[in-house]
Amino acid sequence: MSALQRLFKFHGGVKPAYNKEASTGLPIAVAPTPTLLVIPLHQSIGGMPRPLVKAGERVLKGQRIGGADGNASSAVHASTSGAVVAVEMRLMPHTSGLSALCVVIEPDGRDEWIARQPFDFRKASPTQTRDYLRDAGVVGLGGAVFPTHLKLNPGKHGKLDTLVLNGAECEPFITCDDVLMRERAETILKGAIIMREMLSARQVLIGIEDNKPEAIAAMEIAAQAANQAAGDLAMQVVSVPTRYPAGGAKQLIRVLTGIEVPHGKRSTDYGVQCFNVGTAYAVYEAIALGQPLISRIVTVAGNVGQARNYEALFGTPMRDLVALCDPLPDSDRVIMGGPMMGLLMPGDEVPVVKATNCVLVGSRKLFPPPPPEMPCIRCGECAKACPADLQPFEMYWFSRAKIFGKAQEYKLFDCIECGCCAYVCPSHIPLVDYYRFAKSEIWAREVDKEAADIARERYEFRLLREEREKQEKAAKLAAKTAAGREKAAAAIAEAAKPAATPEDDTKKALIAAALERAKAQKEQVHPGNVSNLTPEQEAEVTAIEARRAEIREMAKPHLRQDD
Amino acid sequence: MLEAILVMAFGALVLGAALGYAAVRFRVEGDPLVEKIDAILPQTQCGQCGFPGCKPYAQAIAKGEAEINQCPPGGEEGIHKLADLLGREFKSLSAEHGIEKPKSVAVIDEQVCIGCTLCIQACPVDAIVGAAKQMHTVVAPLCTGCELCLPPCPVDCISMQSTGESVENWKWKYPVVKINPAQREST
Amino acid sequence: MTSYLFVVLGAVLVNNVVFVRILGLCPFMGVSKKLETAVGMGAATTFVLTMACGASFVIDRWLLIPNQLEYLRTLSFIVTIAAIVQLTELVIQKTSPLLHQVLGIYLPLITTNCAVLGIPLLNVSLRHNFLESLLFGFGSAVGFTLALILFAGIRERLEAADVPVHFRGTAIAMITAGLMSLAFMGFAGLDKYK
Amino acid sequence: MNNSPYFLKPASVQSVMLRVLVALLPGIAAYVWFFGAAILVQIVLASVTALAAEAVMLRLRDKPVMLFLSDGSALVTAWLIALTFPSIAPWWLTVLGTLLAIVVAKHLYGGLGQNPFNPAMVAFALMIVAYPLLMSQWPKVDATDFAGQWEAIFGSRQILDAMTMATPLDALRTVLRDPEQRAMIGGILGSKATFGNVGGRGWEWIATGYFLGGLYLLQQRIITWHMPTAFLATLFVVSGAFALYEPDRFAGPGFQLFTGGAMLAAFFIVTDPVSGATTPRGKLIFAAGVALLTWIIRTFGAYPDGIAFAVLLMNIATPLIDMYTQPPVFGHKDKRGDSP
Repeated sequence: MSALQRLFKFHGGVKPAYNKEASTGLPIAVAPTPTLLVIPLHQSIGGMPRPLVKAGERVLKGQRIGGADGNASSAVHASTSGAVVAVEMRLMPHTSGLSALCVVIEPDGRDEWIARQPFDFRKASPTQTRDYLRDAGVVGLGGAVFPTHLKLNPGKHGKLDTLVLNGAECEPFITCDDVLMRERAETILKGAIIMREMLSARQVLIGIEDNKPEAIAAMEIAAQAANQAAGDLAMQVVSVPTRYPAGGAKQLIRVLTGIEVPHGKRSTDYGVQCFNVGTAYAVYEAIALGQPLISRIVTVAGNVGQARNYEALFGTPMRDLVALCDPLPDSDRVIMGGPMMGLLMPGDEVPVVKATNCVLVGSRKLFPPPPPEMPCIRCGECAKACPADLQPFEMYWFSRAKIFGKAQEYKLFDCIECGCCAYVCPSHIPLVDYYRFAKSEIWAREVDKEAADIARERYEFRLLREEREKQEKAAKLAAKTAAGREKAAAAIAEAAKPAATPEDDTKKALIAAALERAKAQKEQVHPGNVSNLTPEQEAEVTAIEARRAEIREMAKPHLRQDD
Repeated sequence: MLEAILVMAFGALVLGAALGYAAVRFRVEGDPLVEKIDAILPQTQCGQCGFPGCKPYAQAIAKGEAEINQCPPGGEEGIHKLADLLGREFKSLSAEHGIEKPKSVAVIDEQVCIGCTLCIQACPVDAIVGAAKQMHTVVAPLCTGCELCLPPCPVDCISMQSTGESVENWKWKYPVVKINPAQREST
Repeated sequence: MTSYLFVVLGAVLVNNVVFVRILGLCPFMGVSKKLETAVGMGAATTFVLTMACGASFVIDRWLLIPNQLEYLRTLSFIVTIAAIVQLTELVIQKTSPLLHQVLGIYLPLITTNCAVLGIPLLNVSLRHNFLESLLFGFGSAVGFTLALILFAGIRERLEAADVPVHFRGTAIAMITAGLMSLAFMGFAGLDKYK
Repeated sequence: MNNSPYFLKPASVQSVMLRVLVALLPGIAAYVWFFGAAILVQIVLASVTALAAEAVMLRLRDKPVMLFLSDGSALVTAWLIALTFPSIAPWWLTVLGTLLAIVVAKHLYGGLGQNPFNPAMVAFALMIVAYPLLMSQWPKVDATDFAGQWEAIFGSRQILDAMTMATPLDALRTVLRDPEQRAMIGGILGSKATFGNVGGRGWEWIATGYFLGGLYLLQQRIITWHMPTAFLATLFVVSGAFALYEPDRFAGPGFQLFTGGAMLAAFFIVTDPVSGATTPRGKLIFAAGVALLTWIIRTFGAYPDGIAFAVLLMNIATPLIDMYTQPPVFGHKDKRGDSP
């Protein structure tokens, strides 16, 4: 089946030591529930979900604890039943070492599910299905955690040619997709069938690197069964050459279909969409079983005695997973992800999240500190290795000098940060660090620019308003003086002519009424938000008012001085 | 001699006529450059440059009446951009106009505020809300950090607080070249 | 025909106005920080210089020489060039205000650009005919533009180089210009090949 | 602690530079065989000067001296200078050239990787412009008397006439410049005493040595095929075409490729990644440009070998070549890519 498929090549790539065997020897194990789960609310690309629970509440397994903030966001769920201890800032699994809002749950050990209801997506509209997946918290599990419901949209043509399932998993050490495919191939394909229907895709290509023969075999058997059941040949397992980063979505699409999806463009516009095999699995669980995404397979590897894949609940501290694998005594760091793109964790207490495909334990021996950075000699090794056909040394040249415009001209934002360039660099330059730096600086500038545009608009509006107010004031003043003159004239006329005409009377009455109204209005000005106050608040308000009066007294001499 | 004068006079006449015609024919209205300069300025409207806002400063630069290094909020980078746009030499920030500070927003101590509205009048971008004798508050996302509200406040209840780092706005740092002593010795 | 080609090529490469004749250095150093401005300045100079060569030839041959007024040559050339520069400035201001702003002071400076005065004077001393004068002016201006663009390319890259503090900016630009001049010396002798 | 990637391919600038030096050895061996050991003296002179200048400059610029000194780049520059200068040039000429190369052409621009001009070629061009006579006193082939050569380098220059002779390129140029002798060019080129079989006796073997070293560099993937191929092919085609057109006036491709510094240039000089073009198409254009200019200057110009000037001229154009030959980025390769 796979022999029929014509394969394409992507430029560049590297072949680092794969180190995958260590963690594929044992089947997937279920990691024990920890004593405390710390579940960050922001686990996917897009808006930060709103917390839906408060400290002290009891939650059930699978209960939504974070609601999606708008459509470009994804919900978060309790991984087990228990009591919410706190909703507070906790250290995030992020290189910055910063904290963000997390729901801390103390499991009660009963692991009690919410009522699970399969979702009949065939009866629901596509939008309803997508909303359901959003609220089930299904996101891409390859590491980028892009909300899946946003990608399950066939786009403007209403149908797709190819649905790509990504089982290439090219990063060294990581085997979570490999073992998932070996052990749960059938379920993955059931998820793929749902995705295929939602996307009206003609065929499903399952790309697997040829260093995973067991996974290929398992997936082929399952694909044959699925094809037989459906009576077509839509599912094809394709073995792709092992070369990092063959598992990059764009690179895999290129290898399987020859299509290059440019940066910033939707792949559906090119008739193709790509999902990780783990995501297909999660889609099946959400739709067919009614289980939101609360756990994932995590590879624990690196400087450990027994590397293995665990099915871990989100919120489990990485430290607990590492402890299951006999970490060697010289371990000095925890990395989330693989050695090429993984993020250095600020500590081992950070929780497993949806993006955690691997917990990699490092040591000075395993990942020695890089030799000192030497000057770039423009040898072009990085350009040869770049899978995005970039000129990394030019991007580095200008990023280093902080000439960001030029770096962007060399298509900095097409860089996928795969690390190939830094891996091959004979000068040991941390190239990717320079790109990350340049990218975040450019983003920050864009944010600043937007803020500046808003500020300019508001400033110009204020000038306009001041101008208008000045004019209005002038007009009012003119009207007032005119009215005053009239009044004076009227008074003179009155004095001269005691018998007032009825017209004058009405006029006078009108003016009096207006004055009365104005007076009443003036008296009516009082604080707007003081109704419905609790007694304590009222007391506070009086206290503040008293203090203000005091300050006003104190301020008076200063004000006078200022005058 | 007379010939020489005649020739030169003739030449001057012809050329003068041509130039005069061209001056009428190719007259330019407005100045698109101001917009370009204004787009670089940070729009804090703080007036530290000595002009009553970013636009007037932009106009002054375009006319050549102001230096490009008078904008502290724009910082060194802003000066570089202006120098690039105008083809002028880079100058470091002029000290008399202020120093570059980290971005901050004004925060009103609501316990102390007496509701005098003076800050509201001072704010160039209407980022302070409140009414007379009401507590005022700063709409933080709109605040440009211009500090113009600080001096008018009679009770000094406004302070500038730097906007902290969060996971959303965290930036990757510039890679630092570290050469530790061990490596220095071993090579 | 070949001799006209030699006039142009000689003016562009062998006797490059900047690198070999060392003329027009002020705009060469001043307007070569960015590629776009270099192209703009080159185009403006090419126009001015070609026009100036044509006009000065006409003035010299039909106004000055018949009246034995050769001693007014420099003066009348300067006046002509000034007028052409003014004209160019007005046109650029209308058609490309940004280029006008960027060229800034250098545009009027074309007037006093020694290249622009030097080339018409060289035309006279080399006894070029009208077509040769035009081609010589054009070739020199193309050589000037070439120098400006090449120099701008290097300077854009140098901007990001870790040049020692004392040599940043104009200092390293002068050294670079010197080395470029050295490279152009390789063309020496080409125009004398028979 | 560093960020990803956490492990690197074992490669270093030092090993690249060392392999370049190794690749120069066959050429140097042939040099010694035919022209005596003077070249070794020059290599030592240039190396010592280069290392000293590099160390001083690194110290002045406050960089880690030992670390950067050990990258080997100064040695490569020094060896190239020694190999392009006449082997019996006075010692101060080599020292001065090397100093200028390291200090002016390299460190004033920020050191390794930042120099827009090839330092060795800057040295050669500066010296040949300043001391044209000294720079064209080449040793006689097979005159390998080391004592005499030592004397020429460090002592009096009296005995020089006996030991020097014009290089094949020089001889050719003298002939070409004289319209009367030009008719006899075929015969002159055929004289085996001066011109050997292909590119000049001795010279052709040195060129072969460089060629072998170049193949080693290709095999080691230190250089790509683009530059040498484009350089040699262009030189071959241009000289071949003119030699066919007027064989009495223009030397053929065999001579052009195997004489002077052509082979050294093809594999070691134009391939300098720092000052040369870096994109695949840019490399082709760059090397072809150097070859074309070399041929023009050799044939019509005032200097015997035009390689240094040709390289510098193309160095000037390098930023623009690179800018306009950027390979298309992933997803931007065709019209469809940009507008689906």
